[in-house]
Amino acid sequence: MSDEETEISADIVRALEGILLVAMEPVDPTLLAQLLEQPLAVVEGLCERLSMAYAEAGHGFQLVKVAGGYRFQSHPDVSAYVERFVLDSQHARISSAALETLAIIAYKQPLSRQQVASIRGVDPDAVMRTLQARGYITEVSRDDGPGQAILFGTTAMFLERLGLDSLASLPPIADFVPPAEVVEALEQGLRIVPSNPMGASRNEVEG
Amino acid sequence: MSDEETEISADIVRALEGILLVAMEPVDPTLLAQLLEQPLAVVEGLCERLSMAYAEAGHGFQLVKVAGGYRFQSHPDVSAYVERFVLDSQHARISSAALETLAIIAYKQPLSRQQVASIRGVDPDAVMRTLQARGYITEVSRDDGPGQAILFGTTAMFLERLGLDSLASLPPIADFVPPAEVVEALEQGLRIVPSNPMGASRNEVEG
Amino acid sequence: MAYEVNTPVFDGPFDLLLHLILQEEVDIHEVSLLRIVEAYLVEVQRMQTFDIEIATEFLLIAATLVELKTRRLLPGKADMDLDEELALWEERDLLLARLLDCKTFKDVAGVFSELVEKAGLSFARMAGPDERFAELMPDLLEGVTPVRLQRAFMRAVQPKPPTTIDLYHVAPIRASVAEALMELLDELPSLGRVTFAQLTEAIHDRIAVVCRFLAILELYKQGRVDLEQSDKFGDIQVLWTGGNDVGFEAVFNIDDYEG
Repeated sequence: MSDEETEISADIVRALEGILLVAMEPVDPTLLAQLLEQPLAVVEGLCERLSMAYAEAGHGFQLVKVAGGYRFQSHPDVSAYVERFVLDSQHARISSAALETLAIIAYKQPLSRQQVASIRGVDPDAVMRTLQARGYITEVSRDDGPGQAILFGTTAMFLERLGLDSLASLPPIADFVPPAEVVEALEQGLRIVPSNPMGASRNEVEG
Repeated sequence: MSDEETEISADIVRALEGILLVAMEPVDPTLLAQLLEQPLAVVEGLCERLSMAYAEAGHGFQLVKVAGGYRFQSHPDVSAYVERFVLDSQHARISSAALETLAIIAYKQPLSRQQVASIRGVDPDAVMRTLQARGYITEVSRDDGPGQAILFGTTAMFLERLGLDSLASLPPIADFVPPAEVVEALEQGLRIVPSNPMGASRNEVEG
Repeated sequence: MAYEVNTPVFDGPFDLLLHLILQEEVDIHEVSLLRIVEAYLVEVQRMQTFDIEIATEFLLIAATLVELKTRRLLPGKADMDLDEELALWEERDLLLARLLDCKTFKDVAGVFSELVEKAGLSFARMAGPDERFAELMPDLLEGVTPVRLQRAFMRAVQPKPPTTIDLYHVAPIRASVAEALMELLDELPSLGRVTFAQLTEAIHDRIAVVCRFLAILELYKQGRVDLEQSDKFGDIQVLWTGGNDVGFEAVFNIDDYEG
């Protein structure tokens, strides 16, 4: 491998680490290849090498391939400590903001973060990450539009925890007509363009 | 250092890495010390050493202390790639009006809406609602006075957004006191009597 | 001639005043109050919606400026009431202090902006524990029934109450520039020549007086009145020149100023 190749590769490895670290769910190597502008085989090779390097260095985390994608997770060796931590950080109740966000996603899925934001009027980012981390919502698809926004929906765990067979068993809201601005927000949200006018208007509200 | 000590320490470091990896928000070193059954100073030292080790190894992630706790985050160097990946969860822009309001609250907290209004010269209601909805400010107490006005302060999320460990890491307000020439310019602009003959003669022309 | 201010929308009267004094390096002494008022009106016209709060604050400051300006035109003779004089100095100091405070926090905001930008280059890991620890994770949905979820949805799509304009820090507004303008359009044609003192003799509220003053300036800008001030401290003579075609155009123009 020439020096230049090594250098390019080092940057790509760093980018790979950065992406995998912030990912909420296992990342498909095809998407990684696309983001890093590298052949799929190269990216897969890098992931394997990274995974081995972490193991050799004896880190408390590992990079594993699960459900067709790569993700960081804690090393099985330190599970006892992680369990203690998880048990310690219990917060018993769901906030009303989180419940409202979950309700919007349950009834209107699939929908993007932008659409949730436009209905709730505030940035739902933190709340949605929590809901996702708890396994109540998940990324279900990507919007066809140029922005390719991630679309979210509820999970099987969500149904289970609410004691529902399917989404069809949710109490109906059909007889409830949402206000015009909500309908409009949803419709606008579906037409996702790079410079999203909704995003702009949210900024203005803030100003 | 004996072999045994080194070994214990290595396990603790792995446990530390495992816990920090699964954490959803910055972890208070006190909690880490408790979970790892180590003195606080040892844990803090380990965190600092880990942080430096990651930087030296040139990883695409880093361990930082923010809002009073330690957390993993992607390295700024790879932001271009990570931004592509998290395309629709980009941090919403903070308007300059919101930043000014945050600046006032950060340095003068706790304070009421009225106090913010009197400094900004405009009603900060809408801006403060947005800041509150975003989780950057919160109601911290009530004024003792007859009105019992709600007093606001900044939150941990505010510190995270600015990448600060604590309010103490804010630059001292004394650094921002307008320099003498600005004060002079303003005094000149608002002076009541003509300060010099030149001014007086221009006065006549104008009158 | 209107004083052109080529900057982004101003956040408030302090913003504009700071800009006028510092950025544009304009001495209040040189630029007439009329120009400052015009600069402000230009900004107001650029606003999509009129903000009564900003306008009110501006009026209060405009009133102080009027007094400063008037006092400055007096060539050093202390024929002013001592109390008035002291009050004026006090107001000036207060205005200066507020401007300095405002400037300080504007500079802090600049640093905050840099910090936010720098911190924004990193993204936090928030994935949480994987499914191996799912059993240990607290069930946030405990006690949440489908009906509660339905209610939460209703709450979420409920139209938000409009932001109320809280007038806690100003006196109740009994006047607006638009109203004052309407009144003047009604009164002036029949009066012909009148002094500003006469136009405001029945008004005891300083804000209302300033509203009338701004309305007169607006009419002057529209070419509907002539203004004369024979001696430096004298009363302003207002002369109606607008004919009898009072109505749509003038009123239409000021629509933007209404709350």
